[in-house]
This record gives sequence, structure tokens and C-alpha cells, in this order.
Amino acid sequence: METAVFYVLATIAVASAVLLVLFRNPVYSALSLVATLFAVAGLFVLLNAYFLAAVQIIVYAGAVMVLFLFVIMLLNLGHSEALESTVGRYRLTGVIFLCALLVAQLTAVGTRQLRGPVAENEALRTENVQTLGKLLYTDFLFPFEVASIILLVALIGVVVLVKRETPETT
Amino acid sequence: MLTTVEIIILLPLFGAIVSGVFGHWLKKSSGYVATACVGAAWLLGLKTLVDVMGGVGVDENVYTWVSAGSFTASVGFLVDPLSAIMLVTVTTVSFFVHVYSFGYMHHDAGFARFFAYLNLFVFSMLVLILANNYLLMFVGWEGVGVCSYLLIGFWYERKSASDAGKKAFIVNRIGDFGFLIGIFTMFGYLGTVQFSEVVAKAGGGALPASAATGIALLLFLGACGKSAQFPLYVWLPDAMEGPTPVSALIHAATMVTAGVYVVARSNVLYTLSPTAGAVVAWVGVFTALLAASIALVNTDIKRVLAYSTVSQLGYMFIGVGVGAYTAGIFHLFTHAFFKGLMFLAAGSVMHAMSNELDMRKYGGLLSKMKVTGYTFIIGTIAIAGIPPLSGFWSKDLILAGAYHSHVPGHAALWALGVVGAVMTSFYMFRLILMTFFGQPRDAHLYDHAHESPPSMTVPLLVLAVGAIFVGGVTGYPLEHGWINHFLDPVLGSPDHGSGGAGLSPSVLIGISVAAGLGGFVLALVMHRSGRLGADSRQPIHKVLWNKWYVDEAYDVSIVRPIHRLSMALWTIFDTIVVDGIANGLGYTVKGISWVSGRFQTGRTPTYAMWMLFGTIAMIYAVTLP
Amino acid sequence: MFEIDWNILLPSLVVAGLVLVVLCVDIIRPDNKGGVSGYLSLLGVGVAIWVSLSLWGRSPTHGLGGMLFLDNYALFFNLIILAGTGLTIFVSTGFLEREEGGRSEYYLLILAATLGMMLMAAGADLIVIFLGIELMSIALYILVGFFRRRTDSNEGSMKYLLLGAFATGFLLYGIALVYGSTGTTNLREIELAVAQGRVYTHPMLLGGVALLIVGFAFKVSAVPFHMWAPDVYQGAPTAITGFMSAGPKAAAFAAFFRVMVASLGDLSGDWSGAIWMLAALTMTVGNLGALSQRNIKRMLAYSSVAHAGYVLVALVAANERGIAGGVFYLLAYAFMNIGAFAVIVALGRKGDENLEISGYAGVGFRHPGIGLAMTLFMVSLAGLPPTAGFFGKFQIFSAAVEAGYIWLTVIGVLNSLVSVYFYLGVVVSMYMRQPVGQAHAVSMTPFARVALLTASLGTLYIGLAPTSLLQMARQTVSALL
Amino acid sequence: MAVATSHYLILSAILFSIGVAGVLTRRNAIVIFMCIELMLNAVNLAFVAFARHLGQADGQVFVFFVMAVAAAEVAVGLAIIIAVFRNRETVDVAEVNLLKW
Repeated sequence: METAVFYVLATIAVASAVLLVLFRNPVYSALSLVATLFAVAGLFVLLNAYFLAAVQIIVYAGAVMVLFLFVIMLLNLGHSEALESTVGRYRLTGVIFLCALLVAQLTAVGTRQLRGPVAENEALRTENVQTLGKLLYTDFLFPFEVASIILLVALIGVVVLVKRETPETT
Repeated sequence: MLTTVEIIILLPLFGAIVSGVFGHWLKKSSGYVATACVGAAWLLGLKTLVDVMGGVGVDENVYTWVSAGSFTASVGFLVDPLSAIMLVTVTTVSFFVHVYSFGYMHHDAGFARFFAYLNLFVFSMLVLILANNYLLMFVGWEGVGVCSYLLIGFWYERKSASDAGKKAFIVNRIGDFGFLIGIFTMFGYLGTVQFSEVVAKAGGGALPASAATGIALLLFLGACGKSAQFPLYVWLPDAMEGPTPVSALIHAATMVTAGVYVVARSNVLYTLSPTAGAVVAWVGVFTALLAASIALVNTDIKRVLAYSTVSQLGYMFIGVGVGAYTAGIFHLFTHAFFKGLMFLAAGSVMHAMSNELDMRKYGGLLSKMKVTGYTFIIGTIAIAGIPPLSGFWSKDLILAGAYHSHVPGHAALWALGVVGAVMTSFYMFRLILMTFFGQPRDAHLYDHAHESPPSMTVPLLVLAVGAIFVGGVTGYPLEHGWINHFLDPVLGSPDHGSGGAGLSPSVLIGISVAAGLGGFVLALVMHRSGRLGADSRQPIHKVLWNKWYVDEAYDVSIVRPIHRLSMALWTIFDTIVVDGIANGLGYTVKGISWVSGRFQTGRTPTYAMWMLFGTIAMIYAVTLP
Repeated sequence: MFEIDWNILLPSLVVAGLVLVVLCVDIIRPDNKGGVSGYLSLLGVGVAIWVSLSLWGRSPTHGLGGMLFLDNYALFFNLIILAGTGLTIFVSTGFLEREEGGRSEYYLLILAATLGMMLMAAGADLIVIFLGIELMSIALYILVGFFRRRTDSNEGSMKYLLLGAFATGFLLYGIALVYGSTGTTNLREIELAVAQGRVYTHPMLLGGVALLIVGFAFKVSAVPFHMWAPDVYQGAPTAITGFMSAGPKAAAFAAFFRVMVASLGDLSGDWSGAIWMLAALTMTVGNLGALSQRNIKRMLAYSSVAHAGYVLVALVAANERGIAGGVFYLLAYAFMNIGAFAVIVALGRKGDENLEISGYAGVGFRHPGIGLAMTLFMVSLAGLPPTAGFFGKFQIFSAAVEAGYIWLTVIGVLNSLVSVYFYLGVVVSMYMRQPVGQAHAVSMTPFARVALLTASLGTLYIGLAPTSLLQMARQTVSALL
Repeated sequence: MAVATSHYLILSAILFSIGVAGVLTRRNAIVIFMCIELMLNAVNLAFVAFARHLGQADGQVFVFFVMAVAAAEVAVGLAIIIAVFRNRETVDVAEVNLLKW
């Protein structure tokens, strides 16, 4: 059962990722990324990462992707086909070849001994949110604070970069 | 309290700062400051020499530049007979060149700048010769390089001048590369760059023979660059684009001898490695002959002197290469006087001839420029090796050293040296005869010719006195003179491999004197027949009074082949091979630079593509065993 | 609950507090145009330097759940980073007013980037290093694009962001693989796991190492991950370019060295060959690229690539002298490079930044002080004796010879000789070319003067009396070896 | 029987490489940015798979941080892209190439 779900989700994830790259229209690309994100969220559930699955859907597929779509609409790029001329055939072949090489390398280094059984961690499955929460506020308290500063900086940065200036300031 | 050595070194630095920073306001007085500083350094240098003769040496660490763990580098100075001789040579010539420059550069807009550079040069040169470790020596080494570059390109408005500066710069980089790697390797093996410790450790057997050879050859590569030896000599003739006092000071008397000094200073390494010594000697003799043969046919007065310098430097390398270090340094010492003299005299001639450099337009100048003419002749006799003038003593010491040495082919080395001496004598007398004798060939120039002001002629006279006497006074009797007693304790006396075998010393002396005179006679004969100065591929003047049959035969059998050979050597080596390599290197590097710039397309996906390439390569490189 | 050792946190806490204070000042006084925030930032940086110095020499500790180190290594890099920040703030005061009207967020972003760098130097866990990199990078993305109406500023920012995020992907994948094979992201535990052979699968660890190298190589702009550097350096506001080439580069090297030597040192047999290639390529491509540049910022960008190559040589050698030399070199580089950029800022004027090297003709005579300072920086960058640059290179190359990497040294020395050509090109332009057109007055704020003077004196001091700093650099090494 | 970790890793590698391919082939800056997000997601998947394999929660915490950082990066990135668009009226990375050589 789990295996079947895995393969279904994996297929959706890969297919929509490919579509993300292939669609000419950035809106479609964004929507296929959303599909991928959902599929990955499903995989998170299979991997007992319930909290992350929720965050993935709420923050990523929700907030972040809406931001993307918002900007696409704002810049009115929704159907500007002319923007994207096709990539040269040689280049495309090269890229596909290189990426295949990359997949081969990554799987070669990554998967040799990872077919065996997984370690069971009961707490992680049954009390996922509690476990993560505890970790975040103890061992990972410091990185947590740093992450907050990163978000603060990003916030200020966005204001710096796009806020329209009032006419009297030069 | 500053010691004498420190004062000597700081004086020119002070002069450089004053005339460099305040030159704008000081105008001509900056020249007085600069000259006074060097003059004081000169007097203190003489005092130092006297001290050293009295047995007072200095090897002091003034300031620990850096000390971290096992590694220490200091700013420290060493005054021993070797550096004392160098010190006197450098300060003497520098002082008189400074005096001379007053007259020579008088109307130049960059007067203060010129003196600032000149003083900076003297400072760097003193650091080079007085340093007690290789690191500080390298500081001076780079310093003189930069000053030389600045001074060659002094008249930067002239493209040829800035090109010449660039060329000198590029070629010297190759030498510096050898020098630096040599220092690193030495440090890697011995853990020190201090002269005294290197001598102790290397002499104590801490250095394997192969390493000694490697380091010695790397240092020699550096020496080749600075001292203009084959194949790195090409920059020196072009360096004549600089003002003439610069040619006299830097490109004849001081900086170009730094390579000889380095080899002599590192004598322990060359003693450990006979191979390296032999390489030095053979490169030296090859350069000596090559440059002399080019000088035979050149008609640009400064270039003839430049090739002559290259050739004489070759002799010095024969000396230090065969282990006759004293002879090499002795020749350096005497050469500084007579070559400095001749450059200054050439400058005086140019001054009189509206900066015309082509000897074919000179002639008959002796009557108009007595001081310049006679001092020039003195210099010529000295360089030709005719006794009792200075050149004879030192050149003979080198040739005797070569003859008696252990170096493979030492007899051939000697014989080639003698051939070179004939050529030297010939091209120098050719220069004299074309410039000062015969009929004026350019009436207009001749009419305007005049003797130079005293600020220029007085240095000529002083250096002429040096060119006459320093050799005999210090070098007599041959091989047992004062200079031998003075320097041999530091440098070691040359070991006479073949002992008393072969030709006796008096025969050797006889042959080398004959060589000098032979060149002179040859030049005179050709002058009489009017063949000097004329481009000998042109039909020879038919109307001349001594149209001897012998002359014709001689012309066909000797002069023309030599001329052709010289031209061929000049074209092949100078302009095609070496020049080509030097320029080609520059262009190639620039070309590669341009091509590599094309990868930088400005497009983000291209950059990402290169990153992906790199990533894949990186994974391969790390994960594959 | 765990105890917090405040000492460990102190240097970063000072800077983090400063970020918040500057933020508050901006909110209270939005019209101060950065003046007050600038002074405050300087003050805070001074305090942070003082704190770092006062913590110097303690026995190394770590804390906050094993997230941060407190050792001489981190503190020394704090000094480099803070010196870079301080000098940049000095340079920026006049620059901002001239170019686009000061805005106080500028200082806040610089301080945030500084905080990120300090975390990179002190991070004891890959997660902290990652967050430090991101904090620094995000602040820099914004700073590069700070002049938002300038197309070059925008463009540089966008390129930097896209490629930086791309590289982050590789870095994260590397961290994931290291985590998967050792079961931890903590640097000390990784070291233990490698030493005790508790590695899950060895190829995966090596794959992770390779990708980590890629991530760091991007941040230090090593070839072929360097291509962003020339474009971004050219596009960024000049003061920021100087800032980027000093602190961020030093911080990236701090993390790079610590991860490679301290945690993965036992695997050096696997990675040193790759770094060897990286170093050789970086030196060569950087210097060759710089050779044909006419824009001084772009030339210095390639030069900074080349300098990354020299420091990578130290990583290849990975012995005591090498690491001390590399650390020392980064300090020297910070001073001479920011100094050079201070000169570039000083010689520009509103609307015309005067960035062509040919535009420097005659500067040496018209502005003797500036000319002299620039000559010092160029000579030092070229590594001519007796300057700071020479000394750093001497350390690094003799360490490489000591470790037996003769050929790498040969390549390095050759490169260093080639580089003299284009550095002296600037000097030649200043002293040996006739200026074209009308001379213009150079106006420097007192702050900019201080910056130039500090950078010059620092460069001189490091070159002429390197002993004490080199001793400090050597004391940092024990944290790694 | 749980799905082997290696399967997740292969999936992760494939997704990552598709993201890389997108970065290399697309010219719209926003789409490139989305592809980078895809790469980060692939890494997250690997982290979670490792976390399960090792029976640790650390990997999941790491993912949490990656998401936070990615969100920050997206915000800044889109702001920069808007700034570029305002100046150039394009977000085509092949056309934004004033700085080169």
C-alpha cells in the first residue's frame, strides 16, 4: 500500500516538475510547481513528517507560491509568449545530458547502502509536532533566533528594493 | 643611535622622499638635496671600506621583520669585504652620475621626479647589496626593478620608451620567478634565508647536491634576468630609451651587476654544485660572444655600449661560474668605472649632437670635445684590456681563472674569452674612430657641437682617473693583488685545477694583451680604409688611397663572414627568437586573457552551466579514489 | 533547559543588538538619512571589536546546544570582518550622500551581513553555518541592488541572487548527504564520526563533501564558480563592492577552512586533489581575467578571484603555517582591498564614477596623498615586498613548499608575477599618463579620509611589522588542527 | 514494508536535477527562481528521508530552517526581479547582460 502511494506521489512530483520546466507560460509553470509541492508534502506524510507536510502546504504551496503568482500577474507576464524564445537544440541536449550525469552521480554516491530497514523512532511518529517543537526551543534555539533575523532582514530588504519613493525625497 | 650602515641606507631614501614629495616646490634645489644625500653616503661608504679593511665587519639584525615559530626574517645588514666593494662601487658611480645629471637633465620638466627616482634606486640598490638575508635582498631586488622600469619609461610620452619599460618589466618577471622559487626552495630545505646560516648549513652538508643544483640554477635564472644574460638579455639594449645617466648608473654600473653579486654571494651553493657553476660559465661566455658580435655591426652609440655591457657581464659570469669569484667581482668593480664613464661620455656626445644617436653621423669630434673625447678614449683602452688600465687586470684575472678551472671545456672557455676580447677591442675602437676621428659626416650637427658644461665633464674626469688606476692599484700583482687578499677570505680563492700545466701565466697575459691590441689594429686598419661606419654591404669607397689587395682578401675572408654572422646572430637571436619569445609571451598571455574573457558572456544561464560543469567534475574528483 | 554561556554569544549578540538599535533609530528618526545610524553602527562595531579582543586567548569552548564555538579562530575572523565593516561604514558616509541620498537601511543591512559572517566564522554546526551564509547573502543581495534605479546595480543583484540561490541548492544537498552518512550536522560530531569510522556510507559522505566544496567555492568565488563575481562587483555600489571583497570572502573562507580541516581533515587525501585543481584554476583564471580589464572595479573583481586562489593554496597545504598564512592573508587583503575601493569612491563624483583605469591618468600628481595610498594598495595586492601582500603570499607559498606542493607553488608564483602587470598598470596610469580633459576637485568627507588613512596604515603595519598579527594568526590554528 | 530510503533519495536526485535543468534552460527569471525552489524541495525530501532512516528528528528541524530561509529568499528575489523589471521592462535573463567580459 505504502509503496503504491509512494510511486503515485513520485510520479506526480516528477511529472509536474518536468512540466514546470517545459511550460512556456509562467503561470502554468507556477501551478505545476504547486502540484509538485503537494506531492512532496504527501511524501513527507509517508516519512512521518506530519508537521513539515502541513508547513509545506500552508507556507510553501500557499503563501510562497501565491507570492510568485502575484508577481507574475503584477508584471503582466501571464501570457507573454515572446519572452521565451526556444533554447538551442544543442544546448538542450547538453543540459539533459549533464543533468542525467548529475542524477547518476548523486544516486551512485547516495543510495548504495540505504536499502536496509529504517530506524524506528516512535516519538517522531506519534508526537511529531511536540518533538520538533521541543527541539526548536532547546537545541535549535539559537538557529531559530537567527532564522528570525533572516526574515527580518528580508522584510526590510523588500521594502528597500520596491517601495515607491515619495516625490519630495530624491 | 643609527649605525653607519643604517645611515648610508637611509640617506638616499630621505633624498628620494624630499625630492619626490616636495619636488614640486623645491624645483631645482631638489637636485642638490638628492646629490648631497648620495654624496654623504659615498663618503660613509668609503669610510666603511676602510673599516672593513681594518677588519671591522658588520652582521647585524636591525629589526625583526617577522618571527613566527621556526621562521624568522629580519631587516639586517651584512658588511663584509664583498658588500664593502659593492658599496663603494655603487655609491661612487651613483654620486658622479647625480652630479652629471645636473647638467644633463637641466632643462627637463621632470627634474625633481628624475632625482627622486634616482635616489630611490640608490636606496633599493643599497638594500640589495647590504642585506644579510635573501628575503631582504629580494626587497631591494624588486625595488631596483621597479625603479629601472620607472626610469626607462621616464620619457613616457615616447611610445618606444614606455614599450622598452614594458619589455624590461616582462623579461625581468621571468628572472624574478626563478629567484622567488629559489628562495622558497632554499627555505624549504634549510629553514632559513640568512646568508650566514645558509653558508653554515649548506656548507655543513644539510643540502643534497641535487637541491643545491636546483636552487643555484633558479637563482641564476633570476641573475640572468637582472644581469641581462642569454636569453633574457633583450631588455637591456631597449632600456637605452631611458635618459643617459640612467643607462650609465643602472644599466651599466650597478643594477645589472646584481646578478653577478647574487651568484658570488651564494658561492657556497655553486661550490656545492659544479654543474650549476659550469652552466653559469658557459651561459656567460655564450652571452659575451653573442652580444659582442652584435656590437660589431651596430651603429647606435648607446646600443653598442649596451651590447658591450651585456658582453662584459658575460665575462663576469664566466668568472663567478668557474669559481674565480674574486675575479668576477673585480671585473664588476673596474667595469663600473669605465663603462659608467663611457656612457656618460656618450651622453655628453649626444648632448652636443642634438641627441643624435647614429654614429654614422658623427666624426671628427675630438677637436671640439676634448675632455669628452679623451676620457672616452681612456675608457676604451680600459675595456679593451690594454695594460696598465683597469680593464686589463680584471679581465685577465677572469681569463686566467677560466683557463685553470675545473669546468668542463675550460680551455675552450678561455679561448672563446680571448676571441671575445678581440671583438670587444674592435667594436670599441670602431666607436671611438667613428665618433672622434676622421671627417665630420654631418656638417650641420658638427657645427653646433660644443663641449658640455663642467657639471658633466668633471664626473667624466673623475671616472677616467678611476678607469686608469683602480685596476692596477688594487689588482697588482696579478692574482696576488690587494683585491685578492681582500676578497679571497670571503669568496674563497679559485682552485687551480690544472695547476701549472698548459700555458704559463706570462703567455696567457701576452695572448690577452695581444687580443686587445689586435682588435685595435683591426679597427684602425678598417678605419683607414674607410670601411668603418659605412654599411659594408654597400660598395666600398673605391677612391681611397690604400686600396690594397690584401685588404680585399681580408675583406672577403674575414670581415664579410663575420659581418654576416653578426647580422645573422642579431636577426635570429635578438629580433626573432628572444625578442619574439618575450613579446610573444606578452601577446599570448593577453590573448588568452581576451579569450577567457569571452566565457564571461553576461548571461546567467551560461554561468550556471559552468557551475554545473564544475559540480560534476568536483563530485568525480572527490568520490573517485 | 540548558545553560547559556553568554561569553560565547557575546560578539554576535552585540552586533545583533546593534541591528535592532539601528532599526529602532530608523523608525524613530526616518529622516536622518543614515547619519545617526552610521555613527551608531561605528560605535557598535568598535564595541564588538573590543569584546572580541577581550575574549582573546581563552581556552576554546562551544555552547548553545553545540551550535557556536568560542575560540581564537572565530575571534580573529571577527576582527577581520569587523574591521572590514568599520572601514566600509567610514567609506560609505560621503558615498551615500553623493550617490543616491543616504538611507538608513543601508547600515542595518551591512550590520546584518556582518552578523551572518560572524556566525559563519563561529558556527559549530552546519545549520548555523548555513544560516550565517544565508543571512549574509540575503543582506548582500539587497545591498548590491541598493541603487535600485541603476540598471547595473539591479542586474548585478539579480545575477547574484539567482546564482547564489542555485549554489545554495548544491550546498544544502551536500549538507544533506553529510547528515545522511554521519547522522549529524555538528562539526565536532562529524569529526568524531569520521575518525571512528562511524560513517554510514563512505561514497555518500564524499559526495556530500564535494557538494559542500561547491557551495563554499561559490561563496569564495573559486573558478569555475566565480563567474558571478566580476558582474556583481561591477554592478554593486562601489562601497559595497569593497565590503563584499573583504568580509564575506574572509567569512566564507573561515567556514570553508573550519569544515574542511577541522571536521573533514581525516579525508584530506580525498579532497586535497580537488582543491589543488580549484586553487590552480582560480589563480590562473582570475589573473588572466584581470589582465585585459579596463574598468577598475571589474579588474579588482578578477583580482579578488585570483586572491581566493592564493588562499586556497593554503587550504591545500593544510598545515600550521599554511592555515596561519591564509588567515593572515585574509586580514591583509581586507585592509588593502577596502583601501583600494576607498580610493575609487574618492575619485568618483556624482553622476560619473570615473571607473575606467585610463581615467586615473595624472592622479598621482594632482592628488599626491590619494596617489600614494593607491600605489601602496596596488603594490601590496601585487605582492611586491615589503608589503602586507608579499608577506601573506610568502607564508602561504612557503607552507605549500613545506607540504610538498612544489608545482602549485610554481603556478602561484607565476600568477603572482603576471598580476604585477595589471596592478602596476593602475600606478602607471596615475603617474605616467597625461590626464585627458579637465581636472576635477576631489571632495572627501573626514570619515572617508579616516578610512583611507586607516587602510593605508593598516596595510603598512601588516607589511612592516607582521609579527604580532602573525602570532595571533598562529594561535588560531589550534582550533582546527 | 516501508519504502526504502534509497528510493526517496533517487526521487530527490531526479527532482533536484530537473530543477537544475530548468535553471539552465529557462530565460524567465521568475521561472528560474521556481526551479531553484524545486531544487530546495528535493533537498528537503532527502533530509526527511534521512531523518526517518536514522530515526532522528534533527533532519526535520533542518528542513524547517530551509523553508524559512527559502521564504526569505523568495521575498527578496521577487523584489529584485520587480526592480529589474521596472528599469528594463523585461525579466529575461538572456537580455539582462549589460555586465560582461
